[in-house]
Amino acid sequence: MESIPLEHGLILAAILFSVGLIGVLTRRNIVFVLMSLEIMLNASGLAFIVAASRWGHAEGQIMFLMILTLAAAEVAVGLGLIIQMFRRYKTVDINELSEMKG
Amino acid sequence: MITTLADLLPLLPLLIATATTIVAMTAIGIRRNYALTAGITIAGLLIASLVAASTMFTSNSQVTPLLIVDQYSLFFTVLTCVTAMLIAIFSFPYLANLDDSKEEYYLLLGIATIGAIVMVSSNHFVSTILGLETLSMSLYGMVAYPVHSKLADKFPLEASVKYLVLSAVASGILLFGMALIYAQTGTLEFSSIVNVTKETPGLGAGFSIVALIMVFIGIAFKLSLAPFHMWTPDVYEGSPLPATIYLATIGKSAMFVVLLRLIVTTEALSFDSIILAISLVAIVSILAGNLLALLQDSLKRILAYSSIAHMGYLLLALVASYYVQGTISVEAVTFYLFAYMVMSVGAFGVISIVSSSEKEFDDIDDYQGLFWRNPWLAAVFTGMLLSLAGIPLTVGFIGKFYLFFSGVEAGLWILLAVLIIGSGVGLYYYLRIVYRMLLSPKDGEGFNSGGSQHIGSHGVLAFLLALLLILGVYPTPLVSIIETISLNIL
Amino acid sequence: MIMLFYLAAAIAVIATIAVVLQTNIVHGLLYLILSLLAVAVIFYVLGAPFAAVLEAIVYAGAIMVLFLFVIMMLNLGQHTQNQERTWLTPRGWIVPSIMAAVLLGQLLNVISGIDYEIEPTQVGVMEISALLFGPYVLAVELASILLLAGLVAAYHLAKTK
Amino acid sequence: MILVWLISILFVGGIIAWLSERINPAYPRMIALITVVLDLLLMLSVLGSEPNAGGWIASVNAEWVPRFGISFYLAVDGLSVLLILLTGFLGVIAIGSAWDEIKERVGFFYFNLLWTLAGVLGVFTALDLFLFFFFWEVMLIPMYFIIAIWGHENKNYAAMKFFIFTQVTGMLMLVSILMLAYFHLVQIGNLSFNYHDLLRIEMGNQIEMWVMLGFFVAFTTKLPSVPFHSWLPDAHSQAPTAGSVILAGILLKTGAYGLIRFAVPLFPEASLSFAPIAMTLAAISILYCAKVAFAQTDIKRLIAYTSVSHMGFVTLGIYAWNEQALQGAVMTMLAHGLSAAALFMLAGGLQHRIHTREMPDMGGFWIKVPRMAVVALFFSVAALGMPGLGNFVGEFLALLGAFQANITITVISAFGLILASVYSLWVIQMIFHGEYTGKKIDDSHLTDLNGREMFYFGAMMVGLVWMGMYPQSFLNLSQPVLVELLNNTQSIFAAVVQN
Amino acid sequence: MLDLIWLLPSYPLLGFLALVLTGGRLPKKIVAIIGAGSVGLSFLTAAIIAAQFLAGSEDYFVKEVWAWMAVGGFTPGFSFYLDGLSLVMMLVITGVGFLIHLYATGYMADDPSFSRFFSYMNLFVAAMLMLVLGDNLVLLYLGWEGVGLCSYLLIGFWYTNPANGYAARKAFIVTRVGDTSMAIGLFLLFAQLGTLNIQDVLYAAEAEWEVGSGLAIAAALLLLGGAVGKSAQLPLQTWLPDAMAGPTPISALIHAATMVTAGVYLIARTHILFEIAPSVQLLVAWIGLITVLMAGFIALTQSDIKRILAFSTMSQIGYMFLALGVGAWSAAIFHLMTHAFFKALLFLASGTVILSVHHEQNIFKMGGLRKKLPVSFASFLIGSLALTAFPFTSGYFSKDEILLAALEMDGPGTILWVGGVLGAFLTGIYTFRLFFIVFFGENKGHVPENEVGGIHMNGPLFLLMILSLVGGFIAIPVDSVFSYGEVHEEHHVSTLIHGFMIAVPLIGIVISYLFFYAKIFSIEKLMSIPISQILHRFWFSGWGMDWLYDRLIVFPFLWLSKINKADLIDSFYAFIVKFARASNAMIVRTQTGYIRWYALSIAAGLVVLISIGVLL
Repeated sequence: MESIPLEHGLILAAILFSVGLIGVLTRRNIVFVLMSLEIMLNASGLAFIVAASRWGHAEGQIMFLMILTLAAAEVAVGLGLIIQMFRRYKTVDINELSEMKG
Repeated sequence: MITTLADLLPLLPLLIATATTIVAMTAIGIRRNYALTAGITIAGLLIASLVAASTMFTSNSQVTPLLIVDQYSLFFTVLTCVTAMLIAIFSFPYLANLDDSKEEYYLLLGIATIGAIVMVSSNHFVSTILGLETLSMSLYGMVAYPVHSKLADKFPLEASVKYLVLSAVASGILLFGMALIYAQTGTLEFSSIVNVTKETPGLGAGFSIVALIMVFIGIAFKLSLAPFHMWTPDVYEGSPLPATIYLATIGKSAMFVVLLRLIVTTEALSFDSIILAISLVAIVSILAGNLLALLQDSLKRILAYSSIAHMGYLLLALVASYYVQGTISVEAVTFYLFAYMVMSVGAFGVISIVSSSEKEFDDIDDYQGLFWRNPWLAAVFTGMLLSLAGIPLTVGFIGKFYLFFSGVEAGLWILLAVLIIGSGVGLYYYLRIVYRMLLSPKDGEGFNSGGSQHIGSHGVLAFLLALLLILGVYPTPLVSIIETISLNIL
Repeated sequence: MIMLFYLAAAIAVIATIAVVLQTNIVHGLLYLILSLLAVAVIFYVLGAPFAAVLEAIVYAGAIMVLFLFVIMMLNLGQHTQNQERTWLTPRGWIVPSIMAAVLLGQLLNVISGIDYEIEPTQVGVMEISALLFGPYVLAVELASILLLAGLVAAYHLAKTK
Repeated sequence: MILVWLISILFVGGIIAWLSERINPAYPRMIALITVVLDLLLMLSVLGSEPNAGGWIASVNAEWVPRFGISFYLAVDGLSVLLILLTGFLGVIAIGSAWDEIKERVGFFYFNLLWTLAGVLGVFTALDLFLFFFFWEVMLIPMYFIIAIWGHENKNYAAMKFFIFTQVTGMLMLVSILMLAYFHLVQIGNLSFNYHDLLRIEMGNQIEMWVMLGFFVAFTTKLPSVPFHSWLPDAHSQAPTAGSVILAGILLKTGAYGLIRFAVPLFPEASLSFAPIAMTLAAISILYCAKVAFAQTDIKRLIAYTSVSHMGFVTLGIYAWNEQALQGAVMTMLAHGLSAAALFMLAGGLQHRIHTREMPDMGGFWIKVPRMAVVALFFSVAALGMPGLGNFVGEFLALLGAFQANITITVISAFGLILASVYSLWVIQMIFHGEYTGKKIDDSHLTDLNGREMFYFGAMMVGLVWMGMYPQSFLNLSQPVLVELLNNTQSIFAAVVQN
Repeated sequence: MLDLIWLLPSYPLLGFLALVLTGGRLPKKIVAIIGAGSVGLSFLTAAIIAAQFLAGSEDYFVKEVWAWMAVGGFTPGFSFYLDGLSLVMMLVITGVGFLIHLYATGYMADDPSFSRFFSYMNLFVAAMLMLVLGDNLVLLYLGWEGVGLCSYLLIGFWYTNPANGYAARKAFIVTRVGDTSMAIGLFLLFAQLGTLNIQDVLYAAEAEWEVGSGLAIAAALLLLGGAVGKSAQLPLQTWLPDAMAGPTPISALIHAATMVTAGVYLIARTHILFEIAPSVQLLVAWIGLITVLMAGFIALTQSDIKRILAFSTMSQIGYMFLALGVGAWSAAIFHLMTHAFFKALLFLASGTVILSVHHEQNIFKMGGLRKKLPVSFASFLIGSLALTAFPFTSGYFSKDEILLAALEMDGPGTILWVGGVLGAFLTGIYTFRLFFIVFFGENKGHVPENEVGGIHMNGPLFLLMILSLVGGFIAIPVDSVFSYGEVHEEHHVSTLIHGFMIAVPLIGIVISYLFFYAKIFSIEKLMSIPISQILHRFWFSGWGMDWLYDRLIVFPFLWLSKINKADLIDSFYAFIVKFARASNAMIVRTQTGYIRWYALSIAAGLVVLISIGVLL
């Protein structure tokens, strides 16, 4: 099996992370924001797997597992909130949630 | 590694907290009873804290790679459990009239406490993340808890969404940073990032620095350090008060313990640029927090902004830990966190006691003339505010003293100067509240904090005030405890 | 094998960018699933088949389906596309993109400095299970607590009163 | 042990006074009076004891926070005793001045009053620097309450300014104290905040200067001295009379006491090289504030600025650092304590009667309130440094000593004597001289001083005349202390001069 | 008996205390008895003490009553020092003082603040006695300030008129300028010589300082500053004319007989210092001379009866300074004494006039009062003659001695003499201008019904008349005080010069007669010349000194006070507050409430921190 440069794996993770960040920063649709967050978390998971493959460890994968868990929980709670939000505001525009400020 | 029963003994407080939650959940499943659920939670947390306190000076063990149960973590376990218990007591009257199912709140509170206990005992990335997310997850729920209530504003929902989204961003950054550290060191345990083992070549100092900074930012968000602080006032304002207290006290202290362990163990401060970054964050936090609070009218927001500044103060001691010999700066952090818990719970507690899920008395105007309408509450509130401002006779002063001392020993003159400026600005808005309470009362609606429901809450306030004053005048007992436990960190 | 890595990487990046740029939410979701699957392939290439499988099943499968459920429930179909277009003004992209570019630049700067080759070794279910039920047993328990918290919170929040 | 009693009596008395309001609103003032008089008697009993070898008349020392080497160490020598007595005396006077004036929330008022006094006593007796700082801050809070609750129209601003000024500079002092303790740790090997221990600390010149500045700024803010004085006019003009009395009579003295006791002895070398600057600041305070005082129309603001001006003589005397100058500073502290307190009481009395402090609205009051006029004249004249009264002794000695240290600055400061006469007489002119019209004020309550007031003013007059005619009875108490301080620094000065 | 010297100031002090403590509740008769009686008792005591002292052989006598303070080497006591000089002063003060008190019991009889008046007067006498009897400069300073205070109180006695208050403050503050100079002088003396006991200072100065040394000059100059302030000499003379705002007995006691001569006393007391500093001594002479002439010219133009007398006082004290300056110490003291007699007489008489014409002080609204006011007329005649040094009146002897001493001085003596004679000429003119306008010619305003007075007012006048006439024959026992360096040889000047000196004032009187009585020369014609108008205006305004000081000192000070009422330094702190508020306003705007904005701040923080971490 040929070797893959470690940096390429990490660079891929960094790119995905950055793209996810752009998504969070630009999208007004809260569902998209949530999806972008998933991208970021996934990128972190990817980074762990890459790092784990550097060491040949299983621990990195366990960490990925945990990330998976928390992503699931977060999505569950997040979607629950989105449902409530849609009920109240009849929109998924995240800018609506700006009543508290100053 | 085989986990034996003996290994579980040090985990007793954690187990009790978990058991409490499960018992409460089961009880809810059988029959919904608000008082019973609350009672179970409070009792469970009390037992957990008692057990933790009793084992505090005997336990010192690493339980699996994930958790370290030493005196330091047990101290914070006690602190966390007690605080959670006090918050549960405050929550009881607050939620009593909520027109929705109220019992799950205590489940969330219990689970959050489990997360916090895990965090304070964590010296491993996995447990850190799990503890942190458990805590956060419950807090999303607690923050948005009254979301169904017709009386409640839309604020809880907004607060919760804000917290969730931003917190997830921060988690992402934190995790990415951890991954980079893992790539560098090859272990998920907290370990020195400076002396990476010889056999496997390191990935360079720059790599370590970026990794550490990303982790720091993830943590800084939870500590609401500037410029990652902006969620704080909105989330505090929108949350029901007990959740705010939870967020402001346990949420902060548990995170700070992690940060402390992480920074000390990874020897992150041996990089100059990390020191610079942390110092910069500290300076910006102190100034921004205090300036933001300056003319604020909402008490929750004032306390939120001030918490930004307080976390900035704490960073000073953290930075100092690199320069000083001995444990003084760790002690400073510990004592200040303790003091901060006492006064924050107290200050928010006063607001909480007069508020309920139907109506929160959050505006500074509501407290005009409190000194004459309700001297007791006003006295407690004044004590807490003065303590936050660091005035003698209060525990906050001793905390400030610790901070100053570690700053002086480390020679952090710029940070000290900023600390002084920040405290000076801080005086203004704390005294502004005090002054309002001293004015003659306005006509109009007052709030009711009497009634049998509130007895517990008043008891808590009395306890906190006593703690505030006694430790402010004679801090020696606590000082010696902290002196002992701080040895565990280094 | 190595080609597979770069191919999957390219797909992942393109699909992810497509998610962010997409105005149709369902399309976006599908792109996201594509991206996740591509990442799963990378996992496999990097010698983490277990993670790859989980990525495909749990992430792309379960979680994304959850998204789809909600999208359907809120009826965010075709008609919101126009709204999306008005929301996504070109100006809104500038600052975040610059920011992300700088961040990426810094990360690349640091990461590309290293010169280290990965020799992917297969770390399979056995090793992971041994760890999970050995030293990391507490992590599993805690993860369950985490999920419990998510469960309670989501239950309480999402229910209709 | 007597020192602990001295302070705790006031603390306890304060609490009792507060609680007693529930029974009868007339009780608090009586309880307060009894407490302070009791305390005064205790203080007098201290006078009877013989000083020990170190010159300390009474002391108590107990461990407090061993982690930091902090102890609960109180001790008094002649200097402290003088200031303690001043505190007790003015405490009684302050209660007297509040007797009729404070009608609202009486219990809490006397509680704050007594606690302020307790804090001040603590400051004057503490010999552990942490304890000193502790009391230093403790006295601020009740004072803040006094201004903020019972103050006048702009009380919020004034109270806030007072608090922030003193608190922020106090933190600078805290940093300096900690520096000292840290140096003790480095040099001796353990932490200590004990005054005697810290006297032995050697620091580099550069550092010593900075550490000294921390103390200096804190003390000169309290004193106050230009440029940290601007809280004082606001605090004074807004405070109730008793607050002004305590503020001007005692609180300002804590700053001067700190300079004598701590700032100079702890940092002799830095103080020596800093003395010209300090004295220049003193001279500026004297002249500048005298000039600003003259421009004021609010009588309390005016008196406040004159206080700054007079306290300039104290700074001048302290940094001249010879026996005459120091004695002058001490005497000025005592005499100004009485005269400024009396003037504030008069101003307060006037405000109580006619509800204004604006002097242009007054005029010709001599005819209406001759006794008050005479009393005002007496204290104005005392303030302008009339020989035969206490202020003269203080200012003359301070200048006499300062002249030996720095001729130019002393000569410039001496012009303060001229400006003092300008504003003092202007006050008399504005209020008591001129034609009485009574047009701009409601004079229905403009009554002359009553017997109780005359008693207080009489006591203060006697005090000032005593100080002016036979100051020796006060000088004798402070003399050994000051000589000791001088001797301790002499050798260091000599070494510096040789280099 | 000498031991009881402390009783001297004690009587008036007790009187003061008694009057103050009773607060005006006593009947006027008792007040008068206490007020005048205490000073009378003092005089009696002084007389007995004087007799004893003169009978004894001691040159001086010291009595310490108690130690005032002892700080380091600084040990002034409450101790009294009696020698020839203080003896003369003490007798003049108590004697003339008593007469004036007596007069005042009548003059002030209708005043509602009778008691207050006498309390101040008594305090003044006590302070003045302290001044002259103090054996150290600090005690002297106590008296010095005390008399200044009483002067202030008495000038502003009628406080309802703000102008009086202004005059009083002006008097106090201007003299305080001098006092401050003197205080600095004391500091200098103590710093250099280690003592402030007058005799010790003099001995030490003589022993340690060389003649003409810088320190001596500085010390003498500083003391001179005090002296010119108190004695209304150039350049601190401006307060004296305004001080006439007080009741007339005050003008007689304080601003003619006693307090204003304190400067002369001070210089005479410390004469050795001035001898060590010859340049300063010469300066004293010049100051005296210039004041003599300036005040003389001013007096020519004034119309207020008391102001004329005030300027003449200034001018006469100028003579005393001249005497001090040329080293004629005893002549100065001699003139001090005779001046006390005749100037007190003139002031008291003017008081009677003023009271009789219902508080009119403008001489041009009087006239022809000779018949109506015989006692005043007589008093004025005698007083004026003494003032102009009419032969064999008291003023003649003293002024004669001064001018002769000046003439005999080396160097600038002749110029000083010429100036002094010119001054005498002016004295003749302005004194009799006043005399003729008031008592002769037609009445132009107020016609008095009858002369005010009784035995307690006229008695003192008669006594003073006698003293003014024969006072010149009193020999003052100051030789032993000034034994050092005093010019003691007999005067030997030619009769021609002597005659000229006698004649000059007489010529002045004649000119005055021609202008104001016989009206042979017309004052109107003289005034129609432009140059004389300008001169008149200039002199009338006191050589524009008030104008000058207003613009140089008073107005700038007021202006500075006004613009800085709000305290410039405070605006710095106000700026901080403003800055904090502005920062708050700015930073609060970052809390927009938008999640994406918040996320952006996190991203920005991330970018910035990482950049810092990587780049540094």
